[in-house]
Amino acid sequence: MTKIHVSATVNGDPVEYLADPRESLLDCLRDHLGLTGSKEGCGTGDCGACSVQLDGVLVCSCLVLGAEAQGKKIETVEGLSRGETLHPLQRKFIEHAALQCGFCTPGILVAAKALLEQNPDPNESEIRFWLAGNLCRCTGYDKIIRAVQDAAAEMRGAA
Amino acid sequence: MVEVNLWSGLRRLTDGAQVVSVEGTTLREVLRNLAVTHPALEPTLKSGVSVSLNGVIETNLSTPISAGDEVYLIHRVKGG
Amino acid sequence: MAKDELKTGYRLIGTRPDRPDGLDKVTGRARYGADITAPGMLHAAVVRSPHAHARIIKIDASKALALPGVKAVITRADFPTGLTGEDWNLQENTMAGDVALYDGHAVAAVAATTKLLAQDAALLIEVEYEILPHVTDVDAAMAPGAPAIRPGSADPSVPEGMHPNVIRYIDFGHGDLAAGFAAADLVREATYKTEATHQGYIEPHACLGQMGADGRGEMWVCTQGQWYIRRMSAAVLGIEAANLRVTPSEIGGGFGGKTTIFMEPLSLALSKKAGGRPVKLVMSRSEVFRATGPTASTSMDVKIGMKKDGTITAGQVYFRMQGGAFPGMSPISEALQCAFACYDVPALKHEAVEVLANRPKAAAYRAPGSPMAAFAVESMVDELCRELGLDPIATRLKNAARNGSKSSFGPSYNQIGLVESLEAARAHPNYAAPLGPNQGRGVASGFWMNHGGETSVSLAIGEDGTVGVMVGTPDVGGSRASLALMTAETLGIPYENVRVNIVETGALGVNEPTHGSRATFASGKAAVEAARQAIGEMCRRAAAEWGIDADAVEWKDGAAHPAGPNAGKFPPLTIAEIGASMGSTGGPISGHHESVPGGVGASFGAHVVDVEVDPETGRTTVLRYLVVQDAGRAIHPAYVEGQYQGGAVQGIGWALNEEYVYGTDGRLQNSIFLDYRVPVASDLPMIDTVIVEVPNPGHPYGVRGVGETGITPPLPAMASAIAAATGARLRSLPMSPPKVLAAIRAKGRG
Amino acid sequence: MRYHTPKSFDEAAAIAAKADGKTRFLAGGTDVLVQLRAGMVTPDDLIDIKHIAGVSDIARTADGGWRIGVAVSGAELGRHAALCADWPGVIEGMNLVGSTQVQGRATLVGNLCNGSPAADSVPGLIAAGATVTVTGPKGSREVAVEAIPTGPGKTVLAAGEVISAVTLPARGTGGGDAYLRFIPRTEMDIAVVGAAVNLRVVGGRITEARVALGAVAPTVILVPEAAAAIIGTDLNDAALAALTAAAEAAAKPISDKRGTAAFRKEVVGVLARRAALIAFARAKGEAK
Repeated sequence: MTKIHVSATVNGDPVEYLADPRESLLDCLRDHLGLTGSKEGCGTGDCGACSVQLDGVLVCSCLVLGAEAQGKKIETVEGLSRGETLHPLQRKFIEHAALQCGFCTPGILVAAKALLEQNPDPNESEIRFWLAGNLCRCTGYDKIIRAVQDAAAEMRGAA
Repeated sequence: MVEVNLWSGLRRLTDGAQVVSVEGTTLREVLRNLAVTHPALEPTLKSGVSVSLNGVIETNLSTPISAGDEVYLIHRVKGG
Repeated sequence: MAKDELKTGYRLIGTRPDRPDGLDKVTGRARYGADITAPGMLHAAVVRSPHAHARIIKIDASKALALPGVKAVITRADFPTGLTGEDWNLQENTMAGDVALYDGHAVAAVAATTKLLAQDAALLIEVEYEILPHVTDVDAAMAPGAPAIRPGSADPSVPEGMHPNVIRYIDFGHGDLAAGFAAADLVREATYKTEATHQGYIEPHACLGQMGADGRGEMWVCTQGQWYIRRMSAAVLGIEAANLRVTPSEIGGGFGGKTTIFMEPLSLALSKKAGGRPVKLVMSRSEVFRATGPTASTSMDVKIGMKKDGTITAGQVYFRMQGGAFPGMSPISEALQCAFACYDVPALKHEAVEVLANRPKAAAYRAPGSPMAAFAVESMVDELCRELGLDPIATRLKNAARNGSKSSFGPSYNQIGLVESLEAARAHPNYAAPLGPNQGRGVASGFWMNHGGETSVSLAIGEDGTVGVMVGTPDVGGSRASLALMTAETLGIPYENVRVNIVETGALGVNEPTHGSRATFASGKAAVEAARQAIGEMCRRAAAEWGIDADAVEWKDGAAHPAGPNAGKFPPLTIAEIGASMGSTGGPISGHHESVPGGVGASFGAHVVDVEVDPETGRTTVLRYLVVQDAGRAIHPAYVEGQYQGGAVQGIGWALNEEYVYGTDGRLQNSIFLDYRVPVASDLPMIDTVIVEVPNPGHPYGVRGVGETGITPPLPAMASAIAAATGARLRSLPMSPPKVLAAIRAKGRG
Repeated sequence: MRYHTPKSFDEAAAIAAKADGKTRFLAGGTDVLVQLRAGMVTPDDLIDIKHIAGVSDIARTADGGWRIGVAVSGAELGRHAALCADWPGVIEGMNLVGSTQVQGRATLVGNLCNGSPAADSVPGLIAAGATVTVTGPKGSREVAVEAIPTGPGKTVLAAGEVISAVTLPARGTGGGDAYLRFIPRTEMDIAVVGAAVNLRVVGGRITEARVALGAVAPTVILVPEAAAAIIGTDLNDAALAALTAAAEAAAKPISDKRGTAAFRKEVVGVLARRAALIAFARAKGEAK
């Protein structure tokens, strides 16, 4: 099978990879670029553990072909922090114990970041519905919602 | 003599007895003597049982035991 | 440990510091099962039976092997023969022999240079089957005429005349049952059913195995217990345990489902056949649902007698549970032990049978057996309370198991916190919140016995006085934090100065997995003992330095001090000073403790839930949810709350929508998260928690395990809340909208 | 599998017409990739139509309707205030498809061409009287949405044909539409039942209506009897009861893992009634 040469930007860095046309963007991130922060929990777009932003849009990277990323900007969990400085969401997730096993955490952080970019002051219901595509089996979501609310409040204060 | 309560699965190995009296001053002795008086129990005892001594799971075989202590052999249950 | 030592004035215990692995887990750096790679790595794929029950006539891998890049194909023929007992069952489940026993049963596996190539090759492996009759429902499996799945596998406990699929029977009880029921004002009996559910951890099983022709191997794997993986894999492959080194990755959830092997030995067998190249094997979600270990499904008869004042006079249960096509996997003992554990009842009879069916080999799932038992018994208690007009919490308090009372399964209870939990639930504002139309409140209590288990922990003092702790229990929900807190508390040093490492099988004695709510209890108890041992040695070093008796040295606030004025006047020697000089004072200082800790503290809890049911569609919305549970002592309260909340939500999912759906062809129909409906964020309210602390005298800091009990009460509490909201009692889980609507309609007609 | 990125619909249709194996068009990919992953469908030719000019546009038509490009995602539709004001029922149907992540990719046409009787965006489109432009080797034609699906997973599209745009009619005055679906959870499920109602109110009475039902037949169905039950009424209790009965009567559901036939039949009437009330309120300007 002929592979496709793809040039894209991941977390601000130019990257290139050869994608089998059947490979998902998630496969390419994990297997070709070594970015294993995005997780595969289902492969069917039902769990959100592979969430990334594609040209700013929140998507499941398991539902995007690697080949489709040509020329696109991709942001993953690995791009959330700036050097040693964590994103407020990352700090608040640790502070609020909003993770147990941590496997869903990268996807939830990316999804929550996308939410706060378009709605800096979401209420509980808005957060819950936005994150409905991110399954967490450990926490019962309670502490995740609180962490997102707290991070949003801090980011509003900082802005 | 120490009265040892058995869980139901062991009863068919003790001719139906649910409580058996055994000599012994430590948990180790009691379990050893149990295997002697009821040889059919030996494989089960060897493969591991939990012992409840006066309501507390006891794992130290040297723990002293005397008549009047409540001793239960219970199925070893682990969990998720 | 004397009770008065269970003080509350701790420096660190009960605080909520950041977890040590938090940074790795929020940055994507933490390495889970599928994140591990090795040079020269191959990828594997598994061929699975599409039939629920079928004889394997022929497997032809020639087309697969002809593909360039395909390095090895294995079938059962590549495994050693002659295994017995559970080892044989494990091997049989890893790879089918003559007969595929369930939809998803592995029949062959292939390793190739890429993931896609392995998948392509798997499709080219041709398997010829002779389809056999199958049965998947527990009641159907023991009915006359049901196909016998493994004739002759029943143990002698099974009464004569039962179907050969019934393979184990247990019973126990006490008191005069007939007199008990005769003394009741109201006796009710009913049958309850629960469908199989899955742990639903978000991380699929993944491993990377490497094994050479010499039978020496290594494995990196997501698991709750690396020694279990080692022992079971070695048994299945016929190699020596010591020749297999198993390193646990970070684990993306387990809940009991990662305490055993499913496909792990396949990676080793493929690696060996492929000349020792490492082989990575990652399950798809569909494989996880079809071929790992869901719960048993159950059918349960319950009969309870109650007086008008709420006194329970007698109880009787008969549970039927199927845990797949393999013996020993239905938690019938556990279910019976839990059934009436919350009650002090004068007469009880428990019976249960284990039944085989053409389903995957069940595994543990959070308090295995307890949620089903609670669904049956707690629902019936609620039915009686409702009929007699009694308050459900007052009734539970009236009959509650207490310190010293004889448990329903025999031994007396030591220090337990059921009464305290029920009282806290009753006092909580949620229990008095006003309810609107179509809304209802449900209450249930729950129990898990908890577990100690084989435990080995080492601890070493660093040259700067910081401390490394080696433990064998993978961190599924913050146990690194709780273990670091207890170690630092004991040593009198800052939390940040302790690093807890989860180590591989070569680094410690055998440890049981993180299961049975044991990590913080058992590894914690051992870590404290190891720290005390190191303190003893540090005191001896200080004594030698000062030229006094070791007995005259005491340890406090992270330093050795002369124990009182008679010991002499010396400035304290801090752990950092002792660490810095230990090379010249006798060598490295460490502590080690290994045991099978006794003194396990039983766990009780009480839940209160309010729901609203749409009377036109049968859809249930959870309005508020309260979890009250005795933690003994909450070491890191945030992660204790997390266990309560997570357990409750898994229970809510089990109650409302989660179920294994089999077609008439015996195939699992809902093997993806789209159709296996775990709760999503928008399904839930905040989960309120109350941590009750009745310290466990069997642990130096009073800990009792908190991981499991929380999944137990939601099943009956939700059923009782729905009954309160609609007047319709559902005795079959899940209470999905079609069933709720049908029950509402049936009530209208009846 | 070959991956193509044609620059025009004619080119896309030509690739598809020439292909001799399995062909799939890729827009949002939220169904195609799932099928690929599950090994259900591995196309020989995958034709990504997102590189075609105009596929991401939402434009007013000359008569005041809307022309929607085939790669416009659900999220983009939901952000388009004027479109949402005209056709809230259509958009809420589309926005119920999948998660936030899926909304970032999934499209109306993808949802339609997947051929599922449970597709959430289709009842709203049918009730609205939407059409699609079908482009093939012989040129383009306009087809009513209800004529596209022919059975579960099947459409009327011939080999080499591709849908190149969706057109919604002009809303006009006094119009309102609504879509409701039933799922056991609050999100992430496939509809067990769906119902869309589109109507026009003049002087307090319904003058026009279309009712479409999902997941109660092999395809989404347009139910003229249900519409007739409310046309000419002020949606009083009798009209609602007639609507409910007509919807139930039209439903020919099956029992499957997602719900029983009896449940679907009963709930489709409930949803039709509830959707009609919302559409009616919207038509009168009493609800958004």
